[in-house]
Amino acid sequence: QEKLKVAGIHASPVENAWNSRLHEALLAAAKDGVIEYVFSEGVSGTDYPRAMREYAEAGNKLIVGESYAVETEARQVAADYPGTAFLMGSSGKPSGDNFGTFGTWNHEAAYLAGMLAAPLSKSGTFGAVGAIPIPEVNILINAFRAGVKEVRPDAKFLNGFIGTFFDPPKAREAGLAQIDAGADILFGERIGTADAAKEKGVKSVGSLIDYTPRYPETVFANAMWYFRPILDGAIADVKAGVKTGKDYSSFSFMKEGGNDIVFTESMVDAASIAPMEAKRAAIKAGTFTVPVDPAEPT
Amino acid sequence: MDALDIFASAGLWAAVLRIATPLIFGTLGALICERAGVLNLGIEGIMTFGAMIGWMTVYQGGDLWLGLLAAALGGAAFGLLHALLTVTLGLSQHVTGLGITLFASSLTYFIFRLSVPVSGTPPTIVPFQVIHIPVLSDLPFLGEAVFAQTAPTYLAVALAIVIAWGLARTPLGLAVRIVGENPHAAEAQGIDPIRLRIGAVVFGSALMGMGGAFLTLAAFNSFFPTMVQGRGWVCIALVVFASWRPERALLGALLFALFDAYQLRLQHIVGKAVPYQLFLMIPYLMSIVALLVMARRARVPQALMQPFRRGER
Amino acid sequence: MRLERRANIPLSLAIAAPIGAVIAALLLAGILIAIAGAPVLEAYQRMLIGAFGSRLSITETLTRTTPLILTGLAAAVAFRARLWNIGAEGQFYVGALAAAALGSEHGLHLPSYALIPALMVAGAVAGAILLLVPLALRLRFGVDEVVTTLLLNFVAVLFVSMMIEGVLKDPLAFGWPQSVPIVGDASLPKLIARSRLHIGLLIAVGLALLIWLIQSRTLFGLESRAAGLNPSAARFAGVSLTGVLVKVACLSGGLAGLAGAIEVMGVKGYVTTDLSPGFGYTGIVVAMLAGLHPLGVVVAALFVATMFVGADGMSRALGVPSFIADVIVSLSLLTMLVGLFLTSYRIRR
Amino acid sequence: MSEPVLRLEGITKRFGTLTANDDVTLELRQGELLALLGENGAGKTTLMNILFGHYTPDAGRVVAFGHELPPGKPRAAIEARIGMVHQHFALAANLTVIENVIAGTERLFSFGLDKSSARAKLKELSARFGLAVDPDARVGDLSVGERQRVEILKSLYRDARILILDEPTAVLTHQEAEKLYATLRGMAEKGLSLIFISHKLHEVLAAADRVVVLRGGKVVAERRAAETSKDELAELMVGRRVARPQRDVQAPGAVLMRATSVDVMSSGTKLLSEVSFEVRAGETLGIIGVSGNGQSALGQLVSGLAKPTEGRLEMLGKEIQAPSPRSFVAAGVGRIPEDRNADGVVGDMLIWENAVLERVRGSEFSAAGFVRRTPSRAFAQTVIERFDVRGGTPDSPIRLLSGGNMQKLILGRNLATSPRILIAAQPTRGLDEGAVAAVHAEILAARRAGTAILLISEDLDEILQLADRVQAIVRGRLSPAIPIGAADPRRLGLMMAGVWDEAA
Ligand SMILES: Nc1ncnc2c1ncn2[C@@H]1O[C@H](COP(=O)(O)OP(=O)(O)OP(=O)(O)O)[C@@H](O)[C@H]1O
Ligand SMILES: Nc1ncnc2c1ncn2[C@@H]1O[C@H](COP(=O)(O)OP(=O)(O)OP(=O)(O)O)[C@@H](O)[C@H]1O
Ligand SMILES: [Mg+2]
Ligand SMILES: [Mg+2]
Repeated sequence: QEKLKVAGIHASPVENAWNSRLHEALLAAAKDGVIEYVFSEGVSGTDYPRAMREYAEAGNKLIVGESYAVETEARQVAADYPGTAFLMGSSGKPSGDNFGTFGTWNHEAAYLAGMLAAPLSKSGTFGAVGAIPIPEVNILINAFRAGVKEVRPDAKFLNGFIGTFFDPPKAREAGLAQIDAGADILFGERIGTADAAKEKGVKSVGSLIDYTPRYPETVFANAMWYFRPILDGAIADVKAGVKTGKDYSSFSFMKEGGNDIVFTESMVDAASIAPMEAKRAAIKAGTFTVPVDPAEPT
Repeated sequence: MDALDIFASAGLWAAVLRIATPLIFGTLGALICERAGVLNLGIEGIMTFGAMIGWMTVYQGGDLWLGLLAAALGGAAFGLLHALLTVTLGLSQHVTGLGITLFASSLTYFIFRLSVPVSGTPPTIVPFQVIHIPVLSDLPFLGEAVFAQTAPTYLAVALAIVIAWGLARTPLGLAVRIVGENPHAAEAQGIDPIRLRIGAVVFGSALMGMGGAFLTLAAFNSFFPTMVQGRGWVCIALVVFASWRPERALLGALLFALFDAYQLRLQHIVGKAVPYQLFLMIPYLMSIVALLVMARRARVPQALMQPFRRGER
Repeated sequence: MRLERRANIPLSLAIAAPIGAVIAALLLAGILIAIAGAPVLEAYQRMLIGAFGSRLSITETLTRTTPLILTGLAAAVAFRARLWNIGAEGQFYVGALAAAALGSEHGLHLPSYALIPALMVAGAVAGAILLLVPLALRLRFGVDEVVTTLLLNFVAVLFVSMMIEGVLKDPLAFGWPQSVPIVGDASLPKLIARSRLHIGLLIAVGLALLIWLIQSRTLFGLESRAAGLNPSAARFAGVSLTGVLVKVACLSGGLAGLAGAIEVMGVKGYVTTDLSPGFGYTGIVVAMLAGLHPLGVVVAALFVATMFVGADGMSRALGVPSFIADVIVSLSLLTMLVGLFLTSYRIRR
Repeated sequence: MSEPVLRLEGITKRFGTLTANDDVTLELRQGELLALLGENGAGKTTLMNILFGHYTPDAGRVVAFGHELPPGKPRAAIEARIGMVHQHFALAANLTVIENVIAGTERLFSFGLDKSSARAKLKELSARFGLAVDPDARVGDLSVGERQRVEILKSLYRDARILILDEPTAVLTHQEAEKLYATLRGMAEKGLSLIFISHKLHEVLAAADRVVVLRGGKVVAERRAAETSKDELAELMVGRRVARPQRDVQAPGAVLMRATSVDVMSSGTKLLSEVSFEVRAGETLGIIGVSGNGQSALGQLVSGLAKPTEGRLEMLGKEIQAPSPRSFVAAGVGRIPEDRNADGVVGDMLIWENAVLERVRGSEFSAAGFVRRTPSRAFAQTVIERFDVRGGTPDSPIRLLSGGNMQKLILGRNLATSPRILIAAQPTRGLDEGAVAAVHAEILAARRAGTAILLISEDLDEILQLADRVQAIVRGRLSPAIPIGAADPRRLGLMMAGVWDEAA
């Protein structure tokens, strides 16, 4: 079977947790022999549309990336290259036949992590560090809180936004500030948060990627997000020659394998595992829906 | 907790020292360059390179102190480049500086990408740990607020004091000052302005490199491209705020760090009622106001940005 | 080693130096390309293709040239009059913000032929105001503008960030910090369909010509040149230095602000804090490479854009880390500075 | 006298195509006071800069106390106990006296910087040589004379045995200069050897033991001070006898310019105080003074650059309400600035641009905001022809002109429009005799044509030759005018020192 030519365009360097999820899934697909993968990273907003056009002209059939900073222009490019499918992380809607979008939905896993986190706190105060209050981040943090609240309705929450995506030392400072203010569980949307927890000997939850190997004593659970189902969905559509201008976000759901919780059993309250697993099954079965709340947490 | 209680928490003050540390290094570095008459806008790039090379050294198995040294040497190397162009050849300092920043940071990312092909989050090292100082660290409040730092933080504060003393009280310091005020006067006293300026820029840039390395060797444990996040520019502003005095540079860095640490804590209380950007603007606005206040007193090194070419009038 | 100023610049050297500088930069970058494991000669060829090899690359190179001409002119007119405006980046952003705010749904409601010029003026005015502040500090208190204009860049970007997370935030952008978009009537017509190239290029080149005309033919040109070359002689001759500086600041800040407005109206459609990959700073580089000559700015802007777009394309084609593009641009700046220096100085012994 | 302590052998120095020093050989003996003389640009400063190591010579060597000095190393010269007082002071204004003095005296990498013993040594030197100055004062706050003392103390502090002084009296009052020479003589008696440069021939004759004259970079003569005269030295410097034009007697007309009790302040200090004078048509009023006494401020006042803070300034019978260069030019005032390179021309602009810059706003040279290039070029061409400006066309950059030709162009662009009033500040500073004669001739021609001329000059001879009446300026005040017939060098000297007979 012929390999599909796929290009990735990363607005950030691929160390960035979110981009690394795309990058790793694409590398894995390439390794599996499904696609041929080339990529660019650290592509600024000014250059992004050019990179899209260059890859389109170079004969790539699917271009994966993020159009958050270039929503208008990216759709323009897609319209100019109808023969190429675009799969973009986006806050907006799909467009035309070939501009597909996806959201980053690992809130279900975050809810479950909240359930595990609830009994671990002595102070009953839970912190969270985010970059900027965009819906995807808000939904995630709010889902984590909802999970905690299900177990501990009296829980208190702290929240900090650092105003940038790329300043781990600052995320760490924000985490330390929350610990100072009494938090003893941190939800780390940003890398750097767990470092604060580790330093102060409290526990932390990771998001998007598995932080436990990096902080084995600190991160007891991670709300994982898997890009591969979205990618596979899009690849299938491209190969089938059907319309790709649609929203692929649903592949992010737990029942599609798009997000899930991973945790270290020895670090959590044994009694909390069973109820969590029950919820997990309910989510997968579709009998429980994690609330989606895009309001900025306070 | 209300907005004022924050000041009573030891954690705030510990955070202030931590956040200030890279700024202290960078500001001292920029200050030394400027006292000798050379504006070094390469700082942002030099700090980026220092952050990477310091981390890389440790990642490759080097000692933490070796990492700090590597960052200093890396900074010095870019400083030497800046000095060759602006001091030896006398090229425009601000244009060269901007060029060095672009060059140093893009080269940093390039080298980093070649040597650390990506996989998920970047690999980590074991960073500098908080040192426990007998007695001092056990003091109530003070122990937690002041004496709960990593070694480079103490080094930065010590450097500020040493440099303040050195500039005011040693022959070398006097030589640096006179070169920055009037290189012709320095030359007439048998001081070689060109060599001295090169030396000052190299040394200052080494400090900038160390400031960058603090981010990866103590404040965090891995390198991220773009992680310097404009800290270099804050340093340039702080030098002005400090009216080119090392002791005030220390103060300015701490003050700025206080705003930042406070802002992070204030969010817990009032949410984002006050845009965080206002806090981030403070160092820049502070510096402009300081310039206004000082304007009449002309504390700016008089030969700042003026090239000295031997045998030219 | 000693440096000695040349009495006059030999033409051969004036031509050879910039060429030599580019070659030197490419050779140095070649080392890095080789280290990255890519074929060096092919890389150079790919750079050329990346910049000029196709309709896409040509339009892209020219699209990138456009803001650089404007910010380059901003720096050139200011530096000519010894107004050290390092603040074009901030002026670019406030210009962009002004255009976006007034060009949005909630802004001016004008027909396209009136709206477009109005937004350009708005951008220029915003940029000019931002430069008039440090100029006023210089004229009133003697505060050097190198540092103040530099620092105001960061203030301006933070201000823009505050606005686009605040009152000017696009409610439809799902929380992303970006400004409200301009309406369709406000966007600049494309020069070539299915490309990003817009009429902003013609405006920029036209302005370069206009400024050249102003500088070489008008009273203001004569007086501002005199003020820049020898302020005290200009003052003695009755030139009002303050008047000249204010006009120059309006022109310089206005050009940088216009660059921002045009980038919004021609390319992006709204403002984010990554609207400019350092166009303001690169403008300084462009102006220096052009020897502050307005027509030279067009050539230098094209050169810088070519280097960047070519190298960027090359990195994608050969799988060299894309950071190589900035390495090549910065290297050619540094070698070019040295090259230009060697045209006016000789090194003895 | 004894052995030479210093020998310059075959020194040659070129700047591009210009040879500033051409095979210069010079000796200095122990305890000797040697004067170096020459026109502006003769190469005196260049020679001293080579001796001190600021410049590297293209050929030749410097031998001090029997040892050859490495070229281009001021440090080596200092270590050989040579000290230099620079023409343009080499001081850092923001540092204190003591810091300026001890910088570079101790090993760079040491903890030293012993200010208290330095202070003691400095005080002792001050007392011994009569050079009083506060060691802890900021140099920027010192007067010019005090700064000069700091320059000398810097050398003495380093135990200099050879002292070079480049135009030390140019900025001093008469009394200060005399005191300085007394100090220098004292130093020579204590065994120091000194070289000084001066343009003031009477000082040279009074103070020096020996005189060496440079012309065009070459040593052209050497004389014992006791065996020469002012006239001989002047001729040696210039290389020929030049006859300056003579003024003829002529009755003055109406008062065209008058100042009544004018004060000028600048950032808190009074530069001019209660200045009064009047100039009539067809008359030249000379203002003589030592630099630093307000000549520059007066020049600025009458050029429209400085505004009176008190008093009245009238021109052509009307009070000037808002003085500015433009209003002066419009009123028909021709102005020659004292520093032609700083204020007179924009070196990198073309000759025609410089010719019209002052008047370009008039309808003759511009229309609708555009410069009218044809009439502008034609005007420049007229000036070039009428005033014999050599070395360029209207389209060449003015910096290519020599000083004298530049001055002729500046004079010409003013006189070509037949001004009613001419302000000439130091019109012949730095010019050689030929050029001086030409400029003087033009000024006298303007006077004949009925122009009222205000001549500000430091040059006694110039005043005596051109002026009809003279006033002296001392510390911002003007003496009463005396007719030129009553003036002689001695009386003018006294007036410049501030001693004027109130009755005169
Ligand atoms: N650094 C330099 N670069 C180029 N030309 C120079 C330099 N220094 C001096 N000159 C030129 O060399 C010649 C001699 O200058 P120098 O300063 O030695 O004259 P001087 O005799 O000291 O004159 P003055 O009486 O005005 O001080 C002049 O024509 C001058 O323009
Ligand atoms: N800084 C400098 N660099 C290079 N050359 C210089 C410099 N200063 C002066 N010169 C050169 O020295 C020469 C003499 O200049 P200067 O102004 O002293 O003219 P001049 O000989 O005094 O003319 P005139 O006798 O007509 O007044 C000129 O050819 C000038 O180009
Ligand atoms: Mg001369
Ligand atoms: Mg001289």
